[in-house]
Order: sequence, then C-alpha cells, then structure tokens
Amino acid sequence: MTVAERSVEPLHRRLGLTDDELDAIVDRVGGRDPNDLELAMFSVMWSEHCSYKSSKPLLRTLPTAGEGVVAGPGENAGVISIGDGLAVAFKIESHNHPSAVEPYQGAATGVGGILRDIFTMGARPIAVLDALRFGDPGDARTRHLVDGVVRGVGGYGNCVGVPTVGGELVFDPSYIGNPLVNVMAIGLLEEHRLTLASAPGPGNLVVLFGSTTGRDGIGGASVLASATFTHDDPSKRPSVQVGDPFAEKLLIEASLELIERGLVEGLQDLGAGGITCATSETADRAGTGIAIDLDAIPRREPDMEPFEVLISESQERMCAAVRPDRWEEVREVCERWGLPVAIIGRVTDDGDLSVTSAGHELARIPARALTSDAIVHERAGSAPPHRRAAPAPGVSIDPSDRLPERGMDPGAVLLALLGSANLASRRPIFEQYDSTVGADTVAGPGRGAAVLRVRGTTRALVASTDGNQAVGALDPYLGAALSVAEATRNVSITGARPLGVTNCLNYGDPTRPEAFWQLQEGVRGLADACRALGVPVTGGNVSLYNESPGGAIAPTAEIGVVGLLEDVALLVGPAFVAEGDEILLIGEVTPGLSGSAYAALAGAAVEDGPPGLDLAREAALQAGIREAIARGLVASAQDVSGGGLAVALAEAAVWSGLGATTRVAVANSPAVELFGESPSRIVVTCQPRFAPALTLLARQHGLSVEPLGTVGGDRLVIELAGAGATGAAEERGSRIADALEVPVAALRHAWDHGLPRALGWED
Amino acid sequence: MSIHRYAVNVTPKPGILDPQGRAVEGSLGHLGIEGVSAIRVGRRVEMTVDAADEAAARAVVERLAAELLANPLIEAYAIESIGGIA
Amino acid sequence: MSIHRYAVNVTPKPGILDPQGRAVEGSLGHLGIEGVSAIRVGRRVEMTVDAADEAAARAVVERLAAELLANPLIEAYAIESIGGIA
Amino acid sequence: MPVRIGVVVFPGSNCDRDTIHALALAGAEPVELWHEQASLDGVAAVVLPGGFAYGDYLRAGVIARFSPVMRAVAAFAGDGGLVLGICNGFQVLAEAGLVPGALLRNRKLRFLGREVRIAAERLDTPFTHALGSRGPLRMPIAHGEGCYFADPATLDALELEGRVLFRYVDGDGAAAAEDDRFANPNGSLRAIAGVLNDAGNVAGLMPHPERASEPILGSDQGAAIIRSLVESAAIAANAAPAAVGTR
Ligand SMILES: Nc1ncnc2c1ncn2[C@@H]1O[C@H](COP(=O)(O)OP(=O)(O)O)[C@@H](O)[C@H]1O
Ligand SMILES: [Mg+2]
Repeated sequence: MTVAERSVEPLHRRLGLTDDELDAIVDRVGGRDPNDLELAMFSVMWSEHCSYKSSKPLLRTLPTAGEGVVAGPGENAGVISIGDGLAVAFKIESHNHPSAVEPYQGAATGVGGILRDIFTMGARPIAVLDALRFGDPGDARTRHLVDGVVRGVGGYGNCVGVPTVGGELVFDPSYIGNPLVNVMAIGLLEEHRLTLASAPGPGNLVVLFGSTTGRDGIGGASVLASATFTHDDPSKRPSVQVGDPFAEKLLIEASLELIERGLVEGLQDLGAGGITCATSETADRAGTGIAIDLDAIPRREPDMEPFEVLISESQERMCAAVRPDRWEEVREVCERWGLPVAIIGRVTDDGDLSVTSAGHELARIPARALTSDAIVHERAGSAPPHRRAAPAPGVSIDPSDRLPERGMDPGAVLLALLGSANLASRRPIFEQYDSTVGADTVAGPGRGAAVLRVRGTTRALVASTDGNQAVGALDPYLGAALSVAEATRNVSITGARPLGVTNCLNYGDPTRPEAFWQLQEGVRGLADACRALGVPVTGGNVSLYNESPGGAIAPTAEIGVVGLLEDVALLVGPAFVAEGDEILLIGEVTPGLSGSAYAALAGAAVEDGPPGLDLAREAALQAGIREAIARGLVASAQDVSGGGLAVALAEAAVWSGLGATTRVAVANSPAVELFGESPSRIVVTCQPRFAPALTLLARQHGLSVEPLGTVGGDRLVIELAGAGATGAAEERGSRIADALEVPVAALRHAWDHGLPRALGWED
Repeated sequence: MSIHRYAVNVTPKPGILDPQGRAVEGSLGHLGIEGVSAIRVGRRVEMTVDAADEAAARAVVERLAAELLANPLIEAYAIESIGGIA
Repeated sequence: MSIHRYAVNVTPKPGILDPQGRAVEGSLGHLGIEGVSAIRVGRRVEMTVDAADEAAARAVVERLAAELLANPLIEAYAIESIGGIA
Repeated sequence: MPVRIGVVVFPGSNCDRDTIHALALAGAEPVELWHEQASLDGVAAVVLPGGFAYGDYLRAGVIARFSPVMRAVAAFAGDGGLVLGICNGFQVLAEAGLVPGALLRNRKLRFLGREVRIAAERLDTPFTHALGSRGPLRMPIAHGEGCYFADPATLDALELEGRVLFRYVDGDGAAAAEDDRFANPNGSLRAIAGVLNDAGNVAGLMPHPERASEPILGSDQGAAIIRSLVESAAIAANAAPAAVGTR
C-alpha cells in the first residue's frame, strides 16, 4: 500500500482492530477517543496472542483442579508440588510465525521466551522439550527451516545451560509454509519461593532489568511509524527479534537471586506486548495501577517513538515490583550480573496504566481494559460436511484393512516404516542439543519420555510431548484426546504418575467457522481426556491463524505432560532388558488404519476411520502399568504408537540390541495387527517368573493380556498366527510370508539412516 | 578469462541486536581499553572468482552474497574487490 | 580528540582448516554458481574509536585485534579504516 | 578436613553446579571463585567448568582470559598449582596460552551433544592416577568448538613429551582416525581430547567427567578423573582427602 492509500484507512484498522473493537475501546476509556499511542497499546494487548479473545470461552471448560496444583492457567507457568517442599513449574508455548520468517532466531527466541515464563515464577529451568512440525522433508524450504530451527533451539538452550531432553519432529504436508515450533520448559523451585506476576503495594517501584529496549519485534503496529514518520525506512524498525542467550543466562541468575533474597514483591517477564503487557498485567493482577516514566526506560537506539518503546518486544527483559527500601540491593544484584537496571515507574492505587514523558501524560488506560477486561469474541464454529466417525473400540476388525496388494511383505513394510521420516531415529536432531548439562538427565532424548532425577531426593521427573495431526485432520476431537493419552502413557510406562498437562493449541483462522470448529473440538477432546485420566491442565498457549497460501495446518493440539516417579531406582525403560524375558501385549487392538504411518506409507486412501479411543480403558491401562512397575514386576514397557505393534517391538529390539521371537494372533487383518496404531496398548517384558503375577494384575485392572513371545537372538521374528494370517496370505497369492523375520542389525540400519536421508544430509 | 579476488563483508543491519558486539564491548573494561564503541561483529568471506571479465565476476559474487552469505532479514552486505590477478 | 571508524578483518591463516569455507564451496553447486574457489570465512568487526588522533586510534584497534579479536595461532588480521568522523 | 578446590564461575558458566556436585561426591570442599575476584582464597586446586564464559560469541573462551580471576589462575598455574579445564574451561586455558593448541569449530559445523569414548594416554598424572586403567571411558561431550588444533611441530612435541592426556577412541579402544566422524566427533587432530601443559600441572579436556560421575547418569567412568584431581590436590595441600561421599 502507498502512504496515500494507507491514510484513507482509519488508524485502528491499520492496527488490526475492527470497528466494533474500537467501540469497545472507547467504551473502556470512558467514552473518549483513544489517542494514537493508546490505540497502539490496545492493538497489541487485544491481539489474539495477548488477549485470547477467540479462545477464552473455550479454555474455561478445561479441568484445572488437581492434587498439589499450586498455580494453574493464567500464571506464567503451571506449578505443582512434588513433596519435600519442592514444586515443578512447566509450560509449553509456540513460536510458529517468527520461525517461519527467520527459523534460527524464531526458534531461539521461542526457547528464551518459555524459559522466562519458568524462572519468572522463582523456578530454576531444568529442561526443555521442543515439539517441531514441518512440511515435506524433501522440500528445499523445509530443509532450510529444519536446519535453522534446530540450530536455533540448540544455539539458545545449549548456551543458557538448560538441557534439551525431549520433543518431537513430525513431517506433514499441511505444515508447508507454516511450521510449528512449540517449546516446553520445566523448572524446579522451593515451593515457598513461588513468585507471582503481580505489582502489589501502591508506592512500590516498577523496575525494568535485562537488555535495553530497541525497535525489534514491533511488527504490526509499525504502521504507526509510517503514520508518524514522513518517510518510512523499514530497516529502521526490524520486526525480527534476535535472541541473546548470554543475556538470558544473566537474567536467570539475577532473577533467581532477587527472589531467593526476597527483594521483589512481584516479577514478570517481558514477552509479546513488551512493557505495555508486563505492566498492565501485573497491575491488573494486584488490583493496582502503574505510572510509567517513559524517559526512564533504557534504550538501545536514539529517537524511538513512545509507542515503539512501549510495545517493543526486545528480548531478555524482566519487570519487578520493588519496595523503595530494597532498591539499592536490587540494583546491586543486577549490576553484579552485568544487567542494565532502571526504575521506570511506580505502583499506584488508581487502577490505571499511565505513561508520562517530560511532564506530559501521553496515555492513561484502565489496566484491566488491556488485560482481564479485553474484548472477548463468541465465534461460531461449524463442522465440515461428511466426516467419518471413528469405529468404537471393540467393534470387530474390518477385513478390508490389509496390506496393499503390492506384493509388500510385512518385513519390507516394517523396514520402510522404521526408516520413514516420521519414525526414524531423531538422533541427528537431538545430537545438536546439550541434553546432559545439569548432570540430572537420567534418560535423555531418543527413547520415549525424558527422565530427570531430583537431586537430594529419591524422586525423578518424567516428561513427554505428543501431538497427533494425522488423526486430528480426520477428527480434531480424537486427535487432541489421543495426544493426551499418548503423552500421559509415555509418562506412566516409566512408572511415573502424570502430574499435569500443558498444551499448545495450534489451529487456523478462528474467523473461519470450520477452523473454529476444529479448535472447539480440540479443546473438547483435551478436556474429556484430562478428566478421564485425572490430570489437571495447568497451562498452555493458543496459536491461531496457522495458515499459508497452501491452506490451513492440520489441527494440532500439542500436549506436554510432566510426571513424578517416587523412586528413581524403580524406573522402567522401553528397551528390552534380558534374553529369555517374556513379552506381553497389554491392551487390545481395535480397527482403523486412517491417520497411521502405515496408511501414509501405503498411500492407500484407507476408507475406514482412525481407530477410536476408550478413555476408561486408557486410564485403566496406565493405572495398571504403574502398579505393575511399582511392584517390581516389569523389566521394560514400550507404548504402541507410530507404526504400530511391529515398530514398537522393532524399537525395543534396536535399543537393546536384543532380538525377539513372537507370535501375533491375527483375527482378520495383518495390517491392523502389525501396523495399526489403535491406542491404549503397551508391549511389556518381564522375567518369566513374574509373568503370571503380571497377567493377573492386568486382568484385575480389566485389561486384556496376550503373551507374544520371548526376548533373545539377533533377529526380530513375528509369526502371524490364525485364520487372518493364512487367509491374507492366500488372497495375496502367498506373496506375503506368514512370518516376518528381520535381523536386528537391519532394523537398526533403517532406523539410524532414515532421517538424514529424508533431509538430504546423507545419501 | 580473468581472475579476481573479492571479499564480502556481512554485518548486522542497523537496529538489529548484535549480541556478539555487545559481548566484545562488555570485555573492553577487562582489557583496559577505552574510547571504543558501537562495535558490530559480522562475517568476512574472501574468495577467488574466475570469470569472463570484472563485471561478470562481480555479478557472481553479488549472487553468492545475496543468496547464501547474508540473511537479508537481519544482515547487510558489502562487496569489496581485493585485487584482480591478470 | 577525533572520532574514527575502523574494521578489523580476521581470517583463518593459510593452512588452517576452514570447514566453513569448505561448506560454502560445497553449496556452490546447488546454487549453480561456477568459477568461485579458495573461499575463506572469517570475521569482520567494525568499531568507532574516540582517540587523541589517528595514530592513537589505530594503536587501540591494533591492540584490540591482536589481543582479543584474532587468535595468532590460527588467525591473521588486517585493520581497515572506514572513515574518520571530524 | 576435606581439601578445598576452587571452581571458577564466569557469568556464562553453566557446568559450575555440576562440577561442584561431582567434587563434593569425590570428597572435596568446592569453593566458588567469582570471575571478578583477583584472589583464589587459598584453594589447593582450580577447576574451570564448562559453559559459555562471557557468551563466547566471538571465539570460545577468548574474553575470559582477561578476567581478574584468570590472571590469578595463570599465576597459580605458574607456581605449579593444579588446574583442570573442562570443555569451555579447556577453551579458556587454550586461549590464555596455559595449555598448547586451539579449539576450532567442530568439522561438521554443528554443536554435538552425545556420549563418546576416550582413553587416557597416561595414568601417572595428577588428573588420571586414580583411573586404574586407560579405559576406554564413556562420558558426554557437549560443544560446538572442540576440534583440537596445533601445528605439526607442536603436535609432535606433545606426543614426544607425553602431554597428550586423552584421545577419542573407536570401538576397539584404538585412537580414532581424524575422519572417523563417529569416534572422533569433532575431527580433532590426532584424536586429541585432552592435553597437559609442559609442567604437567595444567590439563584441559573437552568431554565432561563431572556428568559421568554417578551410575544413575548412565556412566560413572568420569568420577576417577575428578577423584584423581581431588587426591592430588589433597597431597599438594598435604591434607588427607575425606572419605568419598556417598549419594
Ligand atoms: N525435536 C526433538 N528434540 C529432542 N528430542 C526429540 C525431538 N524429536 C523427537 N525427540 C525424541 O525422540 C524420541 C521419539 O520421539 P517420539 O516418537 O515422539 O516419542 P514417543 O513415540 O515416545 O512419544 C523421544 O524420546 C523424543 O523425546
Ligand atoms: Mg510420540
């Protein structure tokens, strides 16, 4: 647009505010017209990102109460007690759009942002998990994004010294043009140090410390610049934010020292919305106001406009409420850590956020109007036509689900799956991360959930992130519910009890009824699953407008779970442990191949729905495996997820170097038995003498148990027993053997090389 | 054909945070160095180009700089001729 | 007092491994760029120096380059004046 | 009374806590040495831990060398004091010229965090005497600039004078080839993972023994390196080392 064209559009629209929203603003500031600066502040605070104006009503339906919850949604991070006066803080957040523009800095600042949410509460960050989603790995742009994002996550996390212990890497065509970069952080704190983001006590000082304020990340509101400047030199206001992990490290140490020494009344990090957001939120939470002295804010650049200073998203900054008699000590701490620090305002009792410069008041807005009283939209959702409901678990398997008539034998399919971009080893990614700094990593990335010991106790924290866009695309409710089930299952099979759920809801444009319906369904699935599994939702983040010219992303509810293992000595891993151990499958296979890795590989437009989820069964399964582990009956436990039973067995073999000889009863369809991804199933191994007790215990929990075979040898053998097998073989002109037999070395090779090949890092 | 040597200087755009430069500035005190400010740290890439003529050579460098060496979102670049060799 | 702007160009010494240079050369093919060789990737540090006179300023830069910006074991450096300001 | 061992804390150190923990497990009394202090508080030995001393954007370890504490460490080392640099600590020692060589970016130009296997070249040094055998020892690396470099003459001298302390080794425990991307993760010349200064009282290594000091962390094969230092320091301070603490 030319300046001329722009000037015909009223400013509020150019700032992305609708006319109704402008009316609501006028109404909130007492009937007068807001000035340009105030409008800029509203435009940022009423953005979807800061205000949750489309999702708020839905999020209210999530279950948030739970055992030991100390802080829930609304705070910077969820906090749950873990005993001994300790608590864990955790939260997941998206940095999708910045990463699409500048992958390295987008991902790096994403890590920085979520870490600040953790230490703002008084917790020392102890782990990061990165859940990444991209388009086709063969596409050049995608490869550029993967490389940049992974370098960015590592470049930041490695430097601040927080181990990256887990995450996800998923390729799906729907993410082309709109990758997902969701980062979860976990912190540990002494419960009595819990610090909230509020600015209590009129008369207290508002202190800004950390990096100076520059023009970065002004993004949308920079149209104001063209309104205020005669000439608009874009290079003057870059919207790309650059992260400084060293500054973040200093910020972590300084913030934790301030909290330990009781020098701050409240602490808030600066993220989206910059100073405007941090001050209005802390004032609103405390029921106070804040008077900002604009001229006191340390700047990185000369002649910045007031709106630039107030909404800049310069990274690595914190804002504290400090008692006047503590100021000297606060300054001393910040200076020792080499951080600029300044008093930028005072806490007042008028409930307003006011901005003054050179004695002139530039803005005055009720703090709550910018935050808790921001506009909320009741959007309308509508389901797309003809979708297929998932078959309920228990429905007998449809014989039409079968290996495609391409002479594929199951061994070849298994190798193809293990070497596929979505299932192959993620080592080439997580090797670029420091996963052991902190010297608490008991189980790092690569094999199911991450495990961190809690020093000075017998306990350990267990974490996993999971999402399921493939099923989500077919059924957003089921996709979200399955993600909760898988993430909690990954935690439970180590023996740990899931404490809470954090979530990142990645969806499309909420003004499109179908996209909003997907969000509604996702939240419903999330809520139902959390209720059924008895885990509270303690926090999360919503990322909407994930659309590109190519269309909207597959609805993706990314789930992060943290669990507590009371005695780390009882930890159980997913890899086989010893020759001769018995292998049992706990849980039943149910029909449905849609949304599976097998369906994607076979390219078969599988006409059945995705497999259904019975939440009561899932809950029983997780309770059962936790009890079995606590009683010392279990040698290894591996959940059946991507690639189905065959891949679960193959992974356990590759990770241990031990083969296995198994026999799977095929009711109807070998494809469903071997590669189906129906949930609520675990491959468990145990010493033979424990098998009866384990079987009994599982049955007591109402779970079906099928003995599969024994661990040992140097190859994985899966015999297909029963009518289904031979039947299928004949139909296929006996091109498929009734037994799958692959050397573990071959499985390992496929698994090791799949990802580098897919990304063109190796040929 | 003629052979030329070029350097491409890549520096952070004005307004873009330069953590490297800040880190160096932070260390000046320790070195007891005074009067140095506005430090920007970038990359310098030197190369030999074999092309029909000076103009063709520069065009190649221009492309390399724009497409590979600099990230246009946050970096600016300048091309410097450091001697043609026959 | 006078203000000067300098650049210090730091490049890997001949014979020292330069994996970055190799990496850039490696990607020339994808870009379809020909005739470029002997690529060396180094650092460029630009700074403003406030000193009594040109000579004093250069001395400061010299020290900064020798002690901090370049590692004599593996890197060579060259100082470039990029404009004095009054 | 346990021997006091200093752990230098630069603002960007991030393995200081881990190192302090491992030293305590080995029976020492760890003492934090803040980067701005010019005295070493009379410690019997000094460890430079891993991390990113001052951000290390320019070149790993370079800025640290000018800090007050490093001037003190240099003097301490000059008087024969025991100094161990781990990862970034090794980079700092190299930049300060307290050990020979330089640490270049990993050949693959990527940060690498994973377990490696190293073997001690000598068991008669203050840093290895408690090892019992040369290894191989399993412990993590986590660095972007760990490719050991020195000119051929220096390398030959190091070999000749037995100042190569650790090497990356392959599956058979033999020194890893330079192009063995797995065994020699960063492409270090002659697979050098750790070196000694000429007097033998200053050592640097890239792998992290402190992260391999307890079985629960997947390996405790680094503990003996820490213990060697603690015992040597105790002798130097002619104080008996306390009984090794238990978890
Ligand atoms: N981007 C990533 N960063 C770190 N670890 C990852 C990443 N992607 C996957 N992983 C790790 O690789 C393993 C396999 O991932 P995934 O298949 O999602 O695990 P699961 O099936 O157990 O949920 C897990 O340990 C996971 O933490
Ligand atoms: Mg998963």
